Amino acid sequence: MISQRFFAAGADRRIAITISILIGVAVIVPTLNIAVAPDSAFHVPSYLVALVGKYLCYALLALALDLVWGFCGILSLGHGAFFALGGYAMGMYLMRQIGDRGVYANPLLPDFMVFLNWKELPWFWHGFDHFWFAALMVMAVPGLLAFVFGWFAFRSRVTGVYLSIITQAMTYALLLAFFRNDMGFGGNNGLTDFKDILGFNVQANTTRSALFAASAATLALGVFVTWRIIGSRYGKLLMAVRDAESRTRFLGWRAENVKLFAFTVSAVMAGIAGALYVPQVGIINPGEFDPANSIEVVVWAAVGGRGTIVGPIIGAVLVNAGKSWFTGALPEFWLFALGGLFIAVTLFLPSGIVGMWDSWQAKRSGRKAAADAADATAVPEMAIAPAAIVRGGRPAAGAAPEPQPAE
Amino acid sequence: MGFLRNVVAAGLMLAATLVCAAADEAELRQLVAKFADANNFQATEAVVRELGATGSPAVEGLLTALSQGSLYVRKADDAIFVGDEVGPDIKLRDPLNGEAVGTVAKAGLTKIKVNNTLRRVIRDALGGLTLGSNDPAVRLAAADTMFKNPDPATIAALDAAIAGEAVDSVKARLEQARASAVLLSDLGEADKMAAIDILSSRADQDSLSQLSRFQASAEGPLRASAAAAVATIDQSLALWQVGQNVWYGISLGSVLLLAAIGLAITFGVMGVINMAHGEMVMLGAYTTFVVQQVIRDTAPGLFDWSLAIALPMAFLVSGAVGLAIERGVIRFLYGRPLETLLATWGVSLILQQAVRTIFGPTNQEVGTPTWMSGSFQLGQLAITWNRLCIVVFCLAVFALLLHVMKRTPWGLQMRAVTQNRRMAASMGIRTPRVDALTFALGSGIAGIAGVALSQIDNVSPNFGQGYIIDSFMVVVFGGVGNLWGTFVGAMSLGILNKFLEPYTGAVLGKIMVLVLIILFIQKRPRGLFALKGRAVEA
Amino acid sequence: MSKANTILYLDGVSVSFDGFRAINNLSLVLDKGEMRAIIGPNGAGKTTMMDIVTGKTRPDAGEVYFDGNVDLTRHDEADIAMLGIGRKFQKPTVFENHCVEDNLLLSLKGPRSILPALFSRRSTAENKRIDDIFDIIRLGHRRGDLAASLSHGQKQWLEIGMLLAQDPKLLLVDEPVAGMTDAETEETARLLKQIAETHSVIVVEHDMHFVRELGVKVTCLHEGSVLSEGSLDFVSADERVVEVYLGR
Amino acid sequence: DDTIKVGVLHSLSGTMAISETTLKDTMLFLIEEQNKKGGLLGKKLEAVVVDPASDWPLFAEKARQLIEQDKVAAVFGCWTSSSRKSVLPVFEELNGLLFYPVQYEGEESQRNVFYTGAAPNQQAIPAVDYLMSEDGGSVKRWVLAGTDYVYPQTTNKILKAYLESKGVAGEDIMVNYTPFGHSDWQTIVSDIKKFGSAGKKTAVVSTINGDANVPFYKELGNQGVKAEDIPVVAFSVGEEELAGLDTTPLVGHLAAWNYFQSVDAPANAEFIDAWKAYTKNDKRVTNDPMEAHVIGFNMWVKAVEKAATTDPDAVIDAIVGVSVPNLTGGFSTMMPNHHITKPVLIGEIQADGQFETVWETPGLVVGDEWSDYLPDSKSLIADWRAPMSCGNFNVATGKCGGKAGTTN
Amino acid sequence: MLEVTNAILHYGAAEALRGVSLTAEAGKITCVLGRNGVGKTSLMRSIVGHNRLTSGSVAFEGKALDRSAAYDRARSGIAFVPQGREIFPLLTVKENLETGYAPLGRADRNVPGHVFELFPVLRQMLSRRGGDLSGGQQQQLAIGRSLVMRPKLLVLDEPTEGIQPSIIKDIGRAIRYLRDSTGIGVLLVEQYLDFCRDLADVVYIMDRGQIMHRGQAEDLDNPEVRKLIMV
Ligand SMILES: Nc1ncnc2c1ncn2[C@@H]1O[C@H](COP(=O)(O)OP(=O)(O)OP(=O)(O)O)[C@@H](O)[C@H]1O
Ligand SMILES: Nc1ncnc2c1ncn2[C@@H]1O[C@H](COP(=O)(O)OP(=O)(O)OP(=O)(O)O)[C@@H](O)[C@H]1O
Ligand SMILES: NC(N)=O
Ligand SMILES: [Mg+2]
Ligand SMILES: [Mg+2]
Repeated sequence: MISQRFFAAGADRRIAITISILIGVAVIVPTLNIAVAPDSAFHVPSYLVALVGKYLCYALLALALDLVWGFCGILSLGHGAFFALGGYAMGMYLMRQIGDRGVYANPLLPDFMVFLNWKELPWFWHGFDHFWFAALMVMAVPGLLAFVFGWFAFRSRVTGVYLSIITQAMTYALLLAFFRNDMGFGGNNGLTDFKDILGFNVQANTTRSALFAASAATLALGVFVTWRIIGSRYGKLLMAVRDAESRTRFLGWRAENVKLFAFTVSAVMAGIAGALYVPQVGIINPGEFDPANSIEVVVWAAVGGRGTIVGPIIGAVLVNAGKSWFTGALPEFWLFALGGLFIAVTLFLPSGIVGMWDSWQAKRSGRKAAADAADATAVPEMAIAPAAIVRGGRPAAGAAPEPQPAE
Repeated sequence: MGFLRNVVAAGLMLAATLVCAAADEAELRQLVAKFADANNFQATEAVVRELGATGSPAVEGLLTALSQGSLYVRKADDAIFVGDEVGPDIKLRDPLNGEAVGTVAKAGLTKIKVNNTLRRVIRDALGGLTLGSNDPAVRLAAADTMFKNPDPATIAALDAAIAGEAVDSVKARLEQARASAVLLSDLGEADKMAAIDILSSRADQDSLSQLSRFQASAEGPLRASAAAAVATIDQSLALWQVGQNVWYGISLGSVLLLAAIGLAITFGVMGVINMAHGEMVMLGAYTTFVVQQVIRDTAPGLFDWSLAIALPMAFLVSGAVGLAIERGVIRFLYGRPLETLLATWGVSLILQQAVRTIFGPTNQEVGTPTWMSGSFQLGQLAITWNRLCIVVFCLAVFALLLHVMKRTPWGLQMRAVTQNRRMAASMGIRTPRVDALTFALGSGIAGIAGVALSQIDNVSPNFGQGYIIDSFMVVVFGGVGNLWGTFVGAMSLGILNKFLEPYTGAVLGKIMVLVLIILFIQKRPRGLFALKGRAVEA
Repeated sequence: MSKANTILYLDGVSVSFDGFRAINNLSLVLDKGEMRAIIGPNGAGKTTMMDIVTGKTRPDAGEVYFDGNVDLTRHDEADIAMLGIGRKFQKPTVFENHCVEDNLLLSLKGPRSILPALFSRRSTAENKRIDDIFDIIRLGHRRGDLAASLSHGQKQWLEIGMLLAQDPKLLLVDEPVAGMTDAETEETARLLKQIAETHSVIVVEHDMHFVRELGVKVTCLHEGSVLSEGSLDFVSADERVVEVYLGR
Repeated sequence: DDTIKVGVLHSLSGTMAISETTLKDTMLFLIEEQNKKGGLLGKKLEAVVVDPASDWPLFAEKARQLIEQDKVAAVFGCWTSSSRKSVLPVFEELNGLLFYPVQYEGEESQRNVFYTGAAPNQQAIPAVDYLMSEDGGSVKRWVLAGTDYVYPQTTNKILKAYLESKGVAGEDIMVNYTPFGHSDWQTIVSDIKKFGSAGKKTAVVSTINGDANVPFYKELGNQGVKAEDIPVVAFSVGEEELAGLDTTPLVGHLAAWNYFQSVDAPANAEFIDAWKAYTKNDKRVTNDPMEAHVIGFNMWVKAVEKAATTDPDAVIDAIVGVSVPNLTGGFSTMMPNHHITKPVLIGEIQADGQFETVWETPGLVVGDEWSDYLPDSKSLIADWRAPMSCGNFNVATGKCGGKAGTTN
Repeated sequence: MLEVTNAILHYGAAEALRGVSLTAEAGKITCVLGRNGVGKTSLMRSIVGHNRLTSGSVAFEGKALDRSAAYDRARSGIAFVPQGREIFPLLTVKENLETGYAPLGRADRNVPGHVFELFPVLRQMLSRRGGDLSGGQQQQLAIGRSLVMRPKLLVLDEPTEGIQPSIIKDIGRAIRYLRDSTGIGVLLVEQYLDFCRDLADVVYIMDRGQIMHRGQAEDLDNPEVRKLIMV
């Protein structure tokens, strides 16, 4: 079984497989959607393309969160805000692309502004008619917010739940702010009714497929970047900060900078995820800032396996697929199913799906090693590792002592 | 409110029957009969005015009944009656002397419709009529009505009433009512000067607006003196405004504290990131609903006691659910606080949906006992009884909890267990029991908070969601694990909010509070009442 | 007193916690290249003194200078560590989720900014250094194990290893032999003496055999200030030291 | 096959479940009734219920699923404008049909959507007219209180323009916005009291949404703001919201809708009885959005029968001009702008939680999608009949607004 | 009074105890010695119930403890002073001591006088938070706390670590005093050889998860035995 080999693989191999799968999906799914006749068994309906494309964006968001939460112990309850900001930046570009095709046919102002009687484009909307500018903002706005926020918070040594709660306060404040019509982002209706992206109709199948491919490829890139970060000395440092922040300071490391870098990178990743998400779902509104959304992201990562690279991806896809399916199949009872799933995961898969798999593997190989060692007569010392350690990767979860809790 | 109204109405009835004989009854009956022909609001209004103009106390009862929508026309003969609904039937009384006349099916009657304009006209008419009532409270109410609707034509009547008034407080109000009428009259400057003095001594919003309106139209010394009075009142009101904001802040703070206090235990003390906390509050609110429902069905007389009955019930219900959650899920997660977030999030979804399935998605009506309805005046502060009760209740719960945590062995064991579960066990503390009971206590407290909060918010499956973020904010802002921190945190956030709100509006105010929390945490990274020193870093 | 040629210079340092004076007008001078043993009753302020030097605790009053002219009160922990002060904690604190080797790797002397950490690869010099340290701390057979799975004494050794990896100018060593066997204690003493040939060292210990083994000047703290100072024999002959510390 | 699927897209969980669940039940009820009558075009109707969970992007996903996967013939759903905005592109792209049953801010007309709730001119403006009239108390001073989002903001914008056109001074209008789910109304209610004590007759126009209403009314009651003194007229408070309240202190406060449960009409009595029987609950109330679904559903049925197919294009063509009885005793007609004609009723809250109609428009009011009180929409009209077939025709320029190229 | 038979303990796949058998008797001081990482702490923690044995058994006063939880073991009279102190950092010194009341009857709920005699510093610091104390003070608190429970068996894991010499002497005296006056059993893990030799009635030496030697305190002077604890 592929999945067998996949899960059993060492960290590096697993990453390679994940990236290949993502690239493969990026190529195959659009092909099956566009090039295969709709009545063929191999045809992938557009409905699925859009759906899975959305999941991939969520997966990137979950991966971004895991970079700070899983590897650096920063439980951000406000990552939805970075996602939403990236989404808004993209949404603003898409709004500007509507041009005079809006309902009021105003060439400059988006409909909601006309309709609220605005006379000119607010300053912060300038530049968004260029894709490159929007693309820059997709990364710069969340990145900058994360940088400023993190700069203050980490310097003041805000940690644990205190940090979690102020990130939540941040996204909540943004939620309220973006709800206001006066903010100039379309109030609670948000930005919608998009027409073109880079000159292509967003509703066209080909565009949708292209966006899907872009999402898959970006996720693959995200996996690669995260993997490189985690594998580097900085990655080890990141985990050291997670486990014993003050100790790293006494070794001369600036823990605040370590965290700030990860937090900013993560925010940028979340922003990109948001930017890819918006053209695929066709709307961005303040609901994305809802603190509950950010908590859900945490839940995805936890379900898949915190502190692993593949875990959050699996978690995001699984939980969201479950949600899509349950809300259709059991519209009145799906919350029981979803709630039950979360409880079951914590009880039976305490380190998430991937984490559990790892520790199960570790136990197995550990036992095998122990058995081998027992055969060898001269055991120098307690030479057997308590848990198989993946060199350069993360130690096996489960057997490993828990990282410092958020508080 | 309704209760109060009934009392007043009954009093009026009595007064009416006593003096009825004096009025020319036949004439009144003729007037009353006109209601039958009045088929629109204007016509009805005209009849009311005519009745009011008779000055006969005998019509008080029927006017009151009219404003309450219980005046009927019998279809058979166009006769007018006051009616009391009894199931599908209506018990009829004579409109003037209140004698029972019999019972008729609803279909046989037409209700005389009222609207707000009409209600106001009736109230004004009653105000004139009840000036001579035997009950000082009624006279007081009449004086207030006349004060709010000043009419120079009433000066004479007021003069007479003042002359005959024995109760000082009522007399003062009558004089104020007279003064307000004087300002609109064409009396001389001296009278008006005196009136300005009287009004400025009242120093409330109403006298302020009357004086400023007068000031706008007055000239010369009157204008100056009115302006001076306006300025004084403004000043005193500004002070009261501060007091009012403080009070609103305290009462909002109490709500926050009540919502957060259970979390201060489950999260603050035990370290469980309890996302199902809001649902524990919700269960308390639904328990209140069920208790009230049972009382309504079986013993309506006990309704005023419903909250007292609901409190222990809610504590038990939420506590039991909390116990079940702890035994079923949380106990497997100690030492892994982050996973409690995931599991309790799941629990929260399930509880919400369970309530939705059982009770339906819509709001449930939780009534307010009469003793908690309405408001009373403290100087220029209008203090509503339900808020006052919540403040007092919240302080009581807080004091009790503080006692349990700090002064009982159980409290000590709770804290020991959460700080080092393994070592606590080695000290002979039965950790599972302490865990279970602590979580149950936190949940139970959340439940009784739900009883209180059901009085001000809508009881729906989302009830708890509305409080969860604020609760975490309060606990964290105050400093996790510190009950006093939670207390001070809730109160200061409440007061801050209420001082910002008038300037920024509710939305910006809330945003600013959030931003201030973020900034504050930079200054004190471990909350308001941060624990310092090695003990924390260890 | 001149600060020149001192590696550490404390003068009139005081600090109190909630009104309790943990350090009281403490003055202490350590010359470059010197090794000093500090003893004193539990709660005398030894660890607090190290906290002050490493920037963990800010003194309420007094001067703290490093290397003659660097005012340590103006620097934070990371700065101070980069200046060349390393510390071993009383309670061993290691990165439990890292393997033993990575604990050392993160401690190795070198640049401490993000970008190099992101892109640097391990050099052969670094490998050699790590191997050397493993030889000293005798944990080579456990280099791949999680630090969390070490026993208490092994963690002590690992901390010493991390301190060595930092290669600081001044080493602050808090109770290095607590929980070690007598043989290991002697081993540690030898190691410290060897280090002291090229570094300045402050050692805090309650183990008098060990202190004697070191054979250096001893300072006895009591209630936050110096009670007695001199050779071990001198200090242990001091009645007050016997009274409050050594016991009869 | 032999069924026609009908999509029901209402939140059954999350914040909006409180309002939308009833609409889902209404749809199931209507479909069952229709099937009892023999279905449609000889086929049985089958409801496909999904739960978009008050999550706007999920609305779009579910809409897509309903149309593409389940191949429903029409969708009845959405409540908030955000959810509608979120699904609009989907309906446009996949050429589905959406019946939207809730009062909204207007400024929209889309080929695939039928707006069976009130536009601002079918609710807000008549309500203000009433309050300005002698019957309504000749109100001179206005508090426009709403939840801080698009529907209240737009409605208030329209109202403000309207009031000013009627000579109300700026200082006599107080606008106040609160966050969603606002529950501490002490300051605002006391501000309203203060604003109302200036001697001029004052009224509150409330566009406060959903959950926030109960605490608002509780505070009004407790602070003793009486309807005779300062009436509150609400656009989002119906029978369902009042069911969670003790209304005794609120008697006389007002709401403006196109339907009340208390309306004395045979069609209504029949509907209420059938509804109570269907839900097996004697206490279940009915409300305005339910009536909108009744009207919308019947219109769709009639249009499908007329077109003899459920094909969206055919139905879109057939439905304009279709008239069906509403529950207030008259007929509602689907207009070319995809809005319908409705009577406007003002009701006073009664002690039993019902409304008593105190005023109604003499005739039916046509939903005005583009407000006449906003400068940029003044000259727009919508007409989805051929040949114009345009949702935003500019009568000034004689051109079909921005969508000229994309309408099909 | 305490009997460990053939205890085997695994951490994951690693075997930390490989069939350890040991007895500790009332009125006697039993000392366990051994190099770093040989499993002393693991053994103690298995006895008090912090680790669950893979196999083998622990019996106290004739009753098997294998299935009972740590708190039941404590309630049956085993008090534990762990390596690393593990005081409750946010409780005051007084409260730390009072946690020992849990297994006691109402009448016994007081701090025995000898605790303060032994560790006078604790009396001065009653209202300070445990976590703020210095390392040695914490160690003293941990020992004092265990005495509050009036144990029948006192399990001490390197109790002298970080404690000033004079107090080490006091602790030695106190342990002896407790043994002689109340007849409790003491199970002591130590690295500090002199301390051990002075106190021990019985000595066990461990290596690599096994007991290598059982004997008397005097055995420690035997170079053969000494070699077992040398590097
Ligand atoms: N944050 C704090 N709050 C209160 N008291 C403190 C704090 N930190 C240290 N102290 C007190 O200061 C004194 C000095 O403590 P310190 O840890 O420096 O002692 P030490 O000399 O290292 O002792 P030991 O030999 O036991 O390690 C102790 O009495 C301790 O209780
Ligand atoms: N939590 C753990 N997980 C995995 N291995 C562990 C764990 N704790 C201890 N070990 C291993 O078990 C062995 C025995 O450890 P233990 O702590 O019992 O030693 P010790 O004799 O008490 O040593 P010391 O004198 O250093 O305290 C050691 O090799 C250690 O590495
Ligand atoms: N359309 C509304 N009420 O949001
Ligand atoms: Mg110390
Ligand atoms: Mg040990």
